Amino acid sequence: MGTDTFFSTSSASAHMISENSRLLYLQLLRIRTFEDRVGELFLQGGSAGTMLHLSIGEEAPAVGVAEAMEPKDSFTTHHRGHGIFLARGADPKRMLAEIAGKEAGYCRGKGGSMHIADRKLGHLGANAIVGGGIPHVVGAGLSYQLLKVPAVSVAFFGDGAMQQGNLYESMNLAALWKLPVLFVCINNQYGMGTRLDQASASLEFVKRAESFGLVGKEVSGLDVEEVKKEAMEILALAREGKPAFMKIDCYRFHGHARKDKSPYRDQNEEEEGRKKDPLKYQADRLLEQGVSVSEMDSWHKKVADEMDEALNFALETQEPVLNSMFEDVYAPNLTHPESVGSRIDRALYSDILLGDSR
Amino acid sequence: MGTDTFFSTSSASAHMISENSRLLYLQLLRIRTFEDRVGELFLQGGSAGTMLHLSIGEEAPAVGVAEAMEPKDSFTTHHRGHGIFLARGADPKRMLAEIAGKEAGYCRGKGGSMHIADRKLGHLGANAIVGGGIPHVVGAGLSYQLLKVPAVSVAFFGDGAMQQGNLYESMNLAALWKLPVLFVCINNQYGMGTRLDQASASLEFVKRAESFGLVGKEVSGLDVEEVKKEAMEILALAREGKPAFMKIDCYRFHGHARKDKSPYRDQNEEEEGRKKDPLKYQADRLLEQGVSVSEMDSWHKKVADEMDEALNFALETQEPVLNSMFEDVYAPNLTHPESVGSRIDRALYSDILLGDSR
Amino acid sequence: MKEMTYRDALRLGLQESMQSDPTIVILGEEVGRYGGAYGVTKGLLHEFGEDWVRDTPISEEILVGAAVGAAMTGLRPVAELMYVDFITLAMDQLVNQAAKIRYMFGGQISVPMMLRSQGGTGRSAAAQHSQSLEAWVMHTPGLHLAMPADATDAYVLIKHALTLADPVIFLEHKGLYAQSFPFNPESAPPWGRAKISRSGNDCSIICYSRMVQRSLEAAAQLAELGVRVEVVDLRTLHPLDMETVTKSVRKTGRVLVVTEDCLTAGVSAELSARITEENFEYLEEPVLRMAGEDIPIPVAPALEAASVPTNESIKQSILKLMRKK
Amino acid sequence: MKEMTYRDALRLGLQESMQSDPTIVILGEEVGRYGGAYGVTKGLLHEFGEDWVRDTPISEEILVGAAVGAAMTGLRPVAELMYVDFITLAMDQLVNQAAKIRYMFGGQISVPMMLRSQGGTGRSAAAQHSQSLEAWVMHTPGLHLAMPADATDAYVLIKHALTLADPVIFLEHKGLYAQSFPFNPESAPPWGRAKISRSGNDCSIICYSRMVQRSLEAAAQLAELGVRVEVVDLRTLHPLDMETVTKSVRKTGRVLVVTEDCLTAGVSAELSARITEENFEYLEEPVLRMAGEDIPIPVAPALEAASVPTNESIKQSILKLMRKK
Ligand SMILES: Cc1ncc(C[n+]2csc(CCOP(=O)(O)OP(=O)(O)O)c2C)c(N)n1
Ligand SMILES: Cc1ncc(C[n+]2csc(CCOP(=O)(O)OP(=O)(O)O)c2C)c(N)n1
Ligand SMILES: [Mg+2]
Ligand SMILES: [Mg+2]
Repeated sequence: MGTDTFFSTSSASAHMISENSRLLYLQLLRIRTFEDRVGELFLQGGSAGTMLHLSIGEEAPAVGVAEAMEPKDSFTTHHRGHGIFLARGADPKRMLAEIAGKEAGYCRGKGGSMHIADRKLGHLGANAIVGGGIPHVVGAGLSYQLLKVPAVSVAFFGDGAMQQGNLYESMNLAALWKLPVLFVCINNQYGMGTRLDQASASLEFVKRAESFGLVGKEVSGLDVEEVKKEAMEILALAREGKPAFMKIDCYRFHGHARKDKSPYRDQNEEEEGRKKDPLKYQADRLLEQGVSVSEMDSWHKKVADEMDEALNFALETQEPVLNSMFEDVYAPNLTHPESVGSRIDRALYSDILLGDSR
Repeated sequence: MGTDTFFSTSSASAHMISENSRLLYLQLLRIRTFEDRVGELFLQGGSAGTMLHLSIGEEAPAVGVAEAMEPKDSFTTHHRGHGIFLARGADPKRMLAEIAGKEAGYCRGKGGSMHIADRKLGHLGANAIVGGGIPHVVGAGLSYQLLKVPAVSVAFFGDGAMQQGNLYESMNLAALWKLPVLFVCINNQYGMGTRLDQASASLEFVKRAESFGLVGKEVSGLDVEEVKKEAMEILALAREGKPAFMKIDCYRFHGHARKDKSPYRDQNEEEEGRKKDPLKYQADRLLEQGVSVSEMDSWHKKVADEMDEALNFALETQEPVLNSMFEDVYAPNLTHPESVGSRIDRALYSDILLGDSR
Repeated sequence: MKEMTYRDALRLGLQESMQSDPTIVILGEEVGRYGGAYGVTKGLLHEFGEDWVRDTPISEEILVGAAVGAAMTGLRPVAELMYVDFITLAMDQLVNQAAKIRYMFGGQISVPMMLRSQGGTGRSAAAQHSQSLEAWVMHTPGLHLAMPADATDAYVLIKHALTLADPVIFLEHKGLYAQSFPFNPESAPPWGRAKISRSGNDCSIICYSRMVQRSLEAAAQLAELGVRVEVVDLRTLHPLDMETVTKSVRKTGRVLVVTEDCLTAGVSAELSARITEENFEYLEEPVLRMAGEDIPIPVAPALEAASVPTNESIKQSILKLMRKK
Repeated sequence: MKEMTYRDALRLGLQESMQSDPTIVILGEEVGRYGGAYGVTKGLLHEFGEDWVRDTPISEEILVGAAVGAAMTGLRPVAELMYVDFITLAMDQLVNQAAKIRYMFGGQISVPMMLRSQGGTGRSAAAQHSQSLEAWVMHTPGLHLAMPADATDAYVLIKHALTLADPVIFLEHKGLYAQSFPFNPESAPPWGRAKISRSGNDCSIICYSRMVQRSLEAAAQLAELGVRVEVVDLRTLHPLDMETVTKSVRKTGRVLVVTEDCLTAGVSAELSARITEENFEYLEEPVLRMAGEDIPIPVAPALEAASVPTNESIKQSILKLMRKK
């Protein structure tokens, strides 16, 4: 479903309400609904594994920055990146199929939830190593600078990655070479069971970034419009070769991964945290602007349908064939790795020479 | 030669001059003279290899901090650490013997110039990996905290290590756990042929350290007394569990290693740089305070004798026996690694069982 | 006989070691409040307090590096890497520092630390959370390397490892934590000795960690077909007990090595090479190797399962080795 | 025939590749103004300018990580690690990223980058500057691995490697840079094929990098004693040309593998295992392995020299293998 055509059927009140506000809300909603279906996929036994990191509560950082990006811009994400990818235009069918480990998934069922990408949408990959994808945007920025591509590359990562040394090596190099790069820390307050202040002695992240020569900004992740506005400003700087850092504060509504019930968090804290709901915030704004409840319901219905369809697709589409596991290790024109079984056969029948039995 | 007894024969003018000033000068002088003998060792073909990194021009940072440390304090150094080690009480004989790869060296001829230590003097090791020894002082700080030892552990490293991610992981952990740790950056302006501003976009290192929760200080490395005073203050903080960072500016008088002629440096710059000579600075202070030229000459003579003796010792003492290479891989009570040759013999005579032919 | 899970046995070993050695400190991501990503350290924070069971930031390099420094100065740190895949971030502190410090400094400085981690497939955790990287460790002089296959060994090996004066890499398997095993520490061979987990005269399987279980299951099935397989569990890869291996190999003359790490330049290569070198004249057939395929681990469950040796594929290989297929 | 040093041949290969492929960018510590710690990139900054020959800070992880990102987005980076020992700091970007990106993302993304470095002993550079770590790379699916032994191969291999769509690890030897070799690119086998550097019927030495030279020297001395040694230079460890090896092994029936990396779980283990698996019935003797001792490299020159195979020790091993000793 292209979000560009989504409102074509919307009511006459439309002209009163900014397109932007509605679009942003729709994206928030799609992410939340998608993540919900990821949960269902798991409950139905259809997900490949349990390492499913939902971005509920973090939709505004994803959508705000993604919507501020240009089509040519590229990005990497962390393990909690479904929302960012969706906001950049991913097809929820192929996403869910990938999360289910199916052949029709974005990565042929090889990557799963934590490794998902669409090169065509500028996604250079989700990464399951905390901080692992950060250096890649520095390299991408170098490509843009040398190949004179007017694009920015954006690294999305969690507050946990603020403690990985490679972030600071990356900041220094981006600043030294004046690369079109933006570092976005989605601060959801926790890395697994560790609250940010239990992991970092100082929370002056903007000062840190500045001390490495970057432009830095701290933004609340509650209001998607605010995030987008700030992101546009800072992306404009990055595009001119002033690499930048953005810290966006939000709250991780649920556990770290699908099975974590967050026993390490205080109930009160969780309730307060969940009150900072970017969906509700944007919905309230729209209602205030005059969108009717029934219109909003119709959007919810449409999004639910879209995501149900994706879920069904993921459940029904076929598994990869076993032999596909030997593909994509090396470039397509090269031979695949020889299987262990074939090696054994050749060992026992040494007249089978290499090449006979791949 | 114990520096404590060195001045016992000094002239009657002694009471006019602070013991401290003379002691500091003597240490500076010993380092410079030692480094000079390292160069001679090389020219005489006696050094193990050519990776000899002299600390000429950087004596004041070494001596100033070392003299501010307490006997129980420990430290790690980088590859340019001869001076620091000497200032902490190392025996120049065993140092030069180690640099020559001899059995009587501090490390039995296994480590050489870049890996030299005396655990008894609190030296936890010189490191040839830029930044490699920094995390160790964090661990040592943890030991002191948990074992209630009133000591500080000090990491000495070059400006080049400011670009290694592990420094920032180290700073964060030290600050988070309030460890008695001091990070000392000896900024000699260059990492090999790269001037600091060609490696780091921002030179605000103190701000960096502060943004990780440390106390930070920037000091000139010209005046050893100043360095010592500042180091004492900051060590007192570190000792109380306020980890700290010190940047000490100086100039690398010579090339990166023994054979480097620094063609990448401007002649003018070198001349200016070498004017910032901590030895000359301290000598002038002493002369001003009334030390006579002849007294200073006598010190020079003594130090020269000490270092000549060390050089002769290093040249004459014996090589390690070949079989010692299998020692010290594992704890002394465990078997040594079996040699490749012994393996081959056992393969060809398979009745020689394991254990027969070590 | 008592039963115990692998996880509980590890915890018990850690707990008892900490009770008797007051210098042991546990460091790692989520080892404290969370109790460890796989629950091994659960409850230890409560018993020993925050000083001695310490949650660290997500900074693997300083985690291992701080352990090295602490080990040099009087503590015996146990650093937990949540997944062995993250060892990539700490290789310098492990290989260039921990492993070489005693040597570089001529024997002056000991580094009595442990690096605990877990590896292997089985949870669809994909390419960056499912590797078996023990070959890198085995290739590094100066390190000890233990890889227990059951609860008893998890317990006895961790306890002994925590008395050594050198760095020990202690690699667990994520697929074993929740499993129950007979628990009988008295029966265990000493540190550095392999164990005959099942005896037989027809052929030998040399293995460790989770592959012991799979080999035993294959062996049980093969027994019904009249093939008597001997299963040797190495327990530690450094030290490597070639004496026990040699005895088995010379008895059977037929050997299958089974490991989960990638085949090429993996542990299976070293085992195959050494067994052949030392027993060439006793071998009826070439030493065969089963191991992980030479591919990153795919996430799709069926592909993941097929990427490492299984009960069935081990059985089939033995049948081939016995020329019964 | 023309002569050229190994260093100059590498430089020529880089230079010509850069001339024909405008996306090649060189990144590394001291590669520009300094010309490379071992002088390989000297002059390239002048020819190609600061944009394309870039000095980096001392930050190995971002050096390799930035190369990965650049390779994903249109450049062909050549990242130079000054010493292969520093690969410890970049293992995550190499192993968990570069090697797995194509696979994890289902074939969508290529990473056409090169990581150049140098290893080995010979300069009394001690334990952290003298290692041979190719086994770790060989154990990692997704990477190509070239290790040229002479100037001709340095040139032809680097040129071909710079046309591949996958990450290539290109490992040079510090002891070869200054040496002159006959230079004859036309004579070189294609990428991925081993070379018979000397033919003989009595036994085969399988080797690569500097050990080729030592093996050839040993072979020349052995010829005077009437032992005709065949020396096979692998040139690339991935791909590994088992066809050429097998042909030689089946001809001679006696094999010595010679590598400089530590023996245990090193490349020599993989070669020994594979040769034996594929040629068991053709072997007169077990495949023998010579390799670096299982120790960190000591600094004392005599100890360092004795820690890896030498002309003399290779010769002695061959005599033993031929049962002449
Ligand atoms: C290098 C590395 N260390 C540890 C982990 C295990 N791990 C996965 S997610 C996570 C927490 C990450 O926290 P944060 O970066 O804040 O992201 P969030 O999960 O909050 O989105 C940890 C410790 C990992 N995947 N990679
Ligand atoms: C991790 C690592 N990268 C690169 C090197 C090579 N190298 C040795 S010294 C040096 C320069 C270090 O500069 P700095 O830290 O300022 O110390 P200085 O030599 O100026 O004392 C470099 C790049 C190394 N030894 N270790
Ligand atoms: Mg977080
Ligand atoms: Mg410097």
